[in-house]
Amino acid sequence: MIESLDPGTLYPFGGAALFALGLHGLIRRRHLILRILAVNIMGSGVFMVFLGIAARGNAPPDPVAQALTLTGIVVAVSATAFALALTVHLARLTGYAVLLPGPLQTHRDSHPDDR
Amino acid sequence: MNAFILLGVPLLPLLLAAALSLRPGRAPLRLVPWAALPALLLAALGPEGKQASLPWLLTGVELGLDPIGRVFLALTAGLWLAAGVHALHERGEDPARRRFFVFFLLSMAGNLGLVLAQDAASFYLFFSLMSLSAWGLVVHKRTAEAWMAARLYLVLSVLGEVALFAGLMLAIHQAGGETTLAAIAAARPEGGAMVLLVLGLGIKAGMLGLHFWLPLAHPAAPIPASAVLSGAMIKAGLLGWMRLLPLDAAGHAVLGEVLVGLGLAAAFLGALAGLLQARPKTILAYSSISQMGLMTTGVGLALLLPAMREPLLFAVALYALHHGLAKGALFLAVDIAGRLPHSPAHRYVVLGLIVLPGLSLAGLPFTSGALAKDLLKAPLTTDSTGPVYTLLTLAAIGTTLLVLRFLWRLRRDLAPAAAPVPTGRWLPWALIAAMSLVLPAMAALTALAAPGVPLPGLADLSLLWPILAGLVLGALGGVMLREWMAHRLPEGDVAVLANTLIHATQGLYARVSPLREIRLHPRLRARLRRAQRVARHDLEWAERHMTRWGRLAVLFGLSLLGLYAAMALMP
Amino acid sequence: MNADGGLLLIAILASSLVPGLLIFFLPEERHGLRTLLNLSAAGIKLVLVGVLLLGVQRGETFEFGLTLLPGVDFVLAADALSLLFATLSSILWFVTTLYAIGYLEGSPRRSRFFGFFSLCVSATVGIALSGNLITFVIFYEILTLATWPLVVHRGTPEALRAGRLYLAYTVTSGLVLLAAVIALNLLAGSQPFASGGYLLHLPDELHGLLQIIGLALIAGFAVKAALIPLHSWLPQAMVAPAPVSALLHAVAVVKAGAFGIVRTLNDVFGLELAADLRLTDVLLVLAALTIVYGSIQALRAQDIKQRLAFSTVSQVSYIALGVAMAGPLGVIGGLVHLVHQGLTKITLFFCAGNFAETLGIHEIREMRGVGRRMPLTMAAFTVGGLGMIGLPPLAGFISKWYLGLGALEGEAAWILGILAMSSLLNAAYFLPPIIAGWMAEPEVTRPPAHKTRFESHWMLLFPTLFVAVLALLPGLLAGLELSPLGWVELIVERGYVLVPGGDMDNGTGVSP
Amino acid sequence: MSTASPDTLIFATGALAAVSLGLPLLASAWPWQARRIGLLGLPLAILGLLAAVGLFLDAAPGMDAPAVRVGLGGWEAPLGVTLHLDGLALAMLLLNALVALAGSLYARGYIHTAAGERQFWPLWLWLWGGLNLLVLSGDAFNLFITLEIASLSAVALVALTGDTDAVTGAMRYLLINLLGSLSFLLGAALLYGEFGVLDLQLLGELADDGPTVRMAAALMLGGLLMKAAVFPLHVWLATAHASAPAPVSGMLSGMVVAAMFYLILRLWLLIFAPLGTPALAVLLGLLGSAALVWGSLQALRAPRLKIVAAYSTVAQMGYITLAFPILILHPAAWPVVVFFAFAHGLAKAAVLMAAGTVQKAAGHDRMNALGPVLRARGRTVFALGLGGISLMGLPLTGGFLAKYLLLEAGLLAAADTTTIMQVWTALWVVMVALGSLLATAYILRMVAPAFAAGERNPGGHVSAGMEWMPLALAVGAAAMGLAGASLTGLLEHTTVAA
Repeated sequence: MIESLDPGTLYPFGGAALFALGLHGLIRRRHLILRILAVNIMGSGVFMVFLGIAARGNAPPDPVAQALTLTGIVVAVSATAFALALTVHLARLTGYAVLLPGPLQTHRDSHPDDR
Repeated sequence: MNAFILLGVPLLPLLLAAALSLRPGRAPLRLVPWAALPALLLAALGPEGKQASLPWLLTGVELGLDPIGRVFLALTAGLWLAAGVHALHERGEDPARRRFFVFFLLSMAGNLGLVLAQDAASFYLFFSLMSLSAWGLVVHKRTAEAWMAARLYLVLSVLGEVALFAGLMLAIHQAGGETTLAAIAAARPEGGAMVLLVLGLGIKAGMLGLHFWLPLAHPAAPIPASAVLSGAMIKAGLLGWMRLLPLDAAGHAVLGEVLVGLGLAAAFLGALAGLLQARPKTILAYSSISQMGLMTTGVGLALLLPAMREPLLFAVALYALHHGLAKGALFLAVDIAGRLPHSPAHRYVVLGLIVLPGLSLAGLPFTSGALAKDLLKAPLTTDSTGPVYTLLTLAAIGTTLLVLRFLWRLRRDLAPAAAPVPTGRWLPWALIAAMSLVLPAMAALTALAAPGVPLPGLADLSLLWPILAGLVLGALGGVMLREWMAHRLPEGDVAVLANTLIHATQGLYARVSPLREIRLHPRLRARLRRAQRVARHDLEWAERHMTRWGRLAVLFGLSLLGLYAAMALMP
Repeated sequence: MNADGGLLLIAILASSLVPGLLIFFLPEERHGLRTLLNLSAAGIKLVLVGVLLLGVQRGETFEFGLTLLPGVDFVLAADALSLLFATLSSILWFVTTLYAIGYLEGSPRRSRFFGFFSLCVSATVGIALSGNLITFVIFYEILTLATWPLVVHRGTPEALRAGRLYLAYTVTSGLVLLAAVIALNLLAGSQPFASGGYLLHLPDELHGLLQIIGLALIAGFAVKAALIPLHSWLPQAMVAPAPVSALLHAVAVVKAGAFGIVRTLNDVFGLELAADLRLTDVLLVLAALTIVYGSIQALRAQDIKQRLAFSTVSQVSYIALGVAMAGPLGVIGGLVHLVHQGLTKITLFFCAGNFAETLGIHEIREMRGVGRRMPLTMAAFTVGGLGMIGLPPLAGFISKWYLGLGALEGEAAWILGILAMSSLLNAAYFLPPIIAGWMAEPEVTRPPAHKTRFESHWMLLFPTLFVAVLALLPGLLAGLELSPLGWVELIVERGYVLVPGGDMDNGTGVSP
Repeated sequence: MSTASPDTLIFATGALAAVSLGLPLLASAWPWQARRIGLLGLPLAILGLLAAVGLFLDAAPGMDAPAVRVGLGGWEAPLGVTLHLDGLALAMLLLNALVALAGSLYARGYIHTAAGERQFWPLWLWLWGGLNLLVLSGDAFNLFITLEIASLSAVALVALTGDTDAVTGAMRYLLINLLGSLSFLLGAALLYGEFGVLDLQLLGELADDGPTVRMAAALMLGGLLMKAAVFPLHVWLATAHASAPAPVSGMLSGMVVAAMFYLILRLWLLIFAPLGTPALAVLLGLLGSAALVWGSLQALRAPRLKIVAAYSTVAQMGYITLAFPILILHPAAWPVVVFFAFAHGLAKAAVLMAAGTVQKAAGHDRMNALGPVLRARGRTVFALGLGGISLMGLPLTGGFLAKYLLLEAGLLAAADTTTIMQVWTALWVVMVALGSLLATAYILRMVAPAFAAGERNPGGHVSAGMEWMPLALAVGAAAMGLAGASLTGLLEHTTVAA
């Protein structure tokens, strides 16, 4: 029981769970902000897996994985910033912070639940 | 050098025809008949067996002049010359005379070339040139009757040509690729080749069963054209037989019997059908069919009695010469009859010259007919061909009756000439009519000069009694059977059947056309278009449906699982 | 591979490709320069092909190679057979360019027309000069691409529909061909054309596969050769302007298909192997059916160009028939018909174009009495028509003559029957227009569109007459050395492994 | 020139990486000079690249390992970030350079507002730089980083016009990219967790076919397939294209999608090849065939020219997906993927830029109203047609060579496998043939109005660059037909897992 709580195994499984949770959120939620949050959750899930790997065994945590996680976080932050900027711009343009279906159909039937 | 002389004979009329059609203005019409002069000179003076091979022309053309060829050349050249001069005047004021003379020259070239041709390709070339351009002569007057006759003539001559082509192909194959006529004949064409050759040439020779275009074509064509058609052109079929059929030492019993049978049947039936005709030119047409029957019998006999083939073939050739000239004279006579001279003395001479070729046909002693019939019957003394001998003499009765019928029908058209008849119109006719006497005289002179040649029995009894019997029957027939003679046999007898056949096929073809190009049924095409529209709409809906973000993420999840499953779980 | 030889081949190709590309970028109103470019290109090509002709006759070899991919090389080579087709297309291109200039006077989009026209010819000559099967298929497809814009040149909805149909047929055939060529390449490696075929060394159990490949190749080429049932694009493509249907649909495109079949049977499989695989029998039956079917359909067609199109469908199968007979005489007949049919058919199409352009005649019915007003064109039509029927001394007769002998040499007398029947049918649909043209009274007298010194625009009339003479000469002077027949006999002597039992009439049934 | 010693090659690789990073940085620093930097820098970079290719081809035979490996900052493989230059990388760099150069010259005329230029050029150089680095990078994490750079700059370029459609399309594309990158990262993490090393070559040696490697493969391939717009996950491509500026959609369809397939191929050759089970072959085959048919049908239906081109990309990507099942059976045929990427890249960029020119001239790109403009602009239609011919795979174009190789590989693969796989492979071959038929249909739909009769008006003014660049690219795609042998030669020096 104890070993199962050891960070080497707990974090990877926790990370995987977070990844799946984030994916589910991405599917269910329609509001863009919530979708960006879901993506961040998935990101943090991946970073937890990395940290879990770094903390395996009782040796001091492996520095490479930590470096990678830091870089990953930096990338995630910049991507989220960009996404938020786009959402704000979209909200200013369309009044909704929701993805309207693309210009595929000829006429503009922007049906609300058709996001 | 001689190659170009021989080639020149058929080439001259061709060049003249080209000149005529290209420069309509200055009509070199005067020269038209004289295009046949070199051929006549060649026939008279040309040295024996002159071979001229032109490898570069077509598939290697061989031209040459053998004894039989010489006789046919003399006949063809002489008749075309006479008919040409006559046509100059007869067609004098016809507006479309230029077109008539172009076709006239083309047929002449074909006919002359045909006689000289020694190889299959050139024989077929000249044969089809003659056949097709003769169509132009038949249709010249462009009356309804002329169109109908010409169409039948064209259908039959095209069939004849294709049959001849196929026959030549088979024969050449059997001769191992050799294309000269001599080699083909030597290789004795068998089975399909022989049948096709006989039929192909038979159509042109007016063989029984394939003869029905003749009685329609002759009355439709202008007089000089039908003179040449009947006198020289149908002889081409006969010459073709003599060149291609296996007339060598072995002969061919079966073919011989068939030809003799067909020949005699044609002789009698032709005469009978001729009697029931009204127009003089149709009667002469049937007389040609009957006379060609006799010549076919001659060829048949040459096949049956290979020992006697040289004299028989020479006899057939001479018979063809005699018949050609006599028939040509009779055809021209139809025109002359309408333009008799005023002074009684001249009129009697003209009437005499009209009657002379007819009697010569019947075989009157001291005429070319007697000479030809005697030569034809001389080799038949042996008993094996007994019945043929008697039948030949009986045929003379038929011919006499036919000639009397012709003269009787011609009597109604006799009329004094309205305008003075130019010499060019009556002279050629008079010359070839006189040949009926000149020929036997020449034959007698050559017999006296050269001891080897036997004196021709010009006054044989067997020639005389058929004519007398014919005269008696004619007189009786004229009195008693007037009403029987009244009802007419439709001209060309079997032709009526052939025409209906042609109409039927055209009608059938137009109505029943299973082979229409596959066109989609309009209803089917409409349904197809609607299906397209529906598909277009569904595609757009499906695409928009997939674009919804939620579904995309689900699809992503599914594809991740699918990939993992494919890699991990499957074998 | 001598370098200068290869250069000559490239020069021949470039002589129509480069001017073509230049013409594309020529503004529409520069008529003089365009005509100059066109005619000089055609002239140069004619001269170069002439040089090549003499070279090949002397027995020199010309070759040009380029590897596209490892195991796939683009080879140009000139042997006697390729010269036959190359000479035909370059001569006829010169004449048709003149005709097209006259025909399209005053019509729009001529730069585009002549651009694609030159591309077509370079593709055709490419097909003639290709040294192996992959190069052949490459040019075969380029020909499709170059001819499509010409078919739809007029831009009418029917033209576009015909274009779609044409593209559907030819692209599919291209795919089938490509698959077959790749399979062959895998089996036997990238081999150049070798008379007598290069598949003889393959083991016997591969014969089943070779049969499938062979049938695929024949089917692929049959589309362009308009064999049954893949022919229906040709009558539809008659919507194209007259010079296109004359040069391309009667000569270049259709011949490319027939030439493909000849190359496949002779230089890929070799006649012997083709006979063992029964490819020749399949082709024989197919060609015979097409001959009869084409003629029957031609009999029904009322539009002149439709009738000529169906006649082309029937006549091109003569070539396939000839080659499929596998005997030397049959092959001679087939190959020589490749040239004769081209010459005769282009005459007929030029005449049809003349009638349409000068008097607005499109139907056979309207041809009554046309001989009086356009005698020279009618004379050319008559020469063409009689040539098609196969009457001596025209070119058609010579090929029919050798095909007949070839049929009997291969102990297949029924083919002679087919030839005879086809001649009858040809007569049935060519004689009526000729008769109506000369003899019949014209129904309605229509004054010619624009007064010209001759009966029609000189640029339309002189090519027609020139080509009519060309349709007469090969028949008349067939015995000459440089006549099509003489050249084909040179091909057969030089190239063919003759099926035993077939003896040449001049006794030179020699294997290579 | 004597054979270049290995260290000059190392210098060349480093230089390439430096330039790919340096130019975008420079452009971002001075945005108002960005246009000049781009127009001067790109040609120089390309000259350098050509020199590098020359050097590489001379030296390659001499070197034992086919690739040039450079540890950045002196840190060697297991720890440091390594650059990996081999034949495959050079080919992709070449393609990148060609399309980028053409796009830049085209963009010169296309974007002429000062603001537009200030925004466009930096992002354009970042996209080009990102793709170059992606091709050069040799370890999994570095791939993730460069993937992000390229994707984010692509999304930004799509959103450039700023109207609702563009931003919506960009947003959707961004979410797709994030999803794909994260799953790629998770895959990389699992690999690192299992083997403790991130360098691809070392991973190639260590990798067995355990469950974690399969999971990592599924995640990484799934992410990349989505970013490569393969069938079920292709919807973002059409919306992204609909409103993106022409050079961007040219680069997007031509290069970004092809780079994703490059990545899949690289991972496949080095690590995931042993995982190629028949079931995977069938799955990928089905996906590919579905992409071919669906993309073509949508292209036949799409109302606008640029969307037809977009769906044509989806269809053509189906071809590459179809190549993988054949690779599983016949591994030696992997250059097919590069040939397709190359041919499609050039041809599709030409078609999209031509479409851009037509849209600029006509003011819209509704297919049924483009007749007059198409009829008036012969050069653009010729580019459209020539590019289309390469997409159809008709002779003497790049597409033809690619189709030839694919069919050849298919027939070879069908020759020596179990009967079931033979049936499947035969199906793939038939689908390839069907694909080029469908391609003919939708290319004809684009080109046919130009040949229909009707009035012509050239529409608005279009700069010379926009007239000639599509034609140049189309001619390039056609000329590639003659350059097949040299491309194969280049690809021979590629590291393939033992």
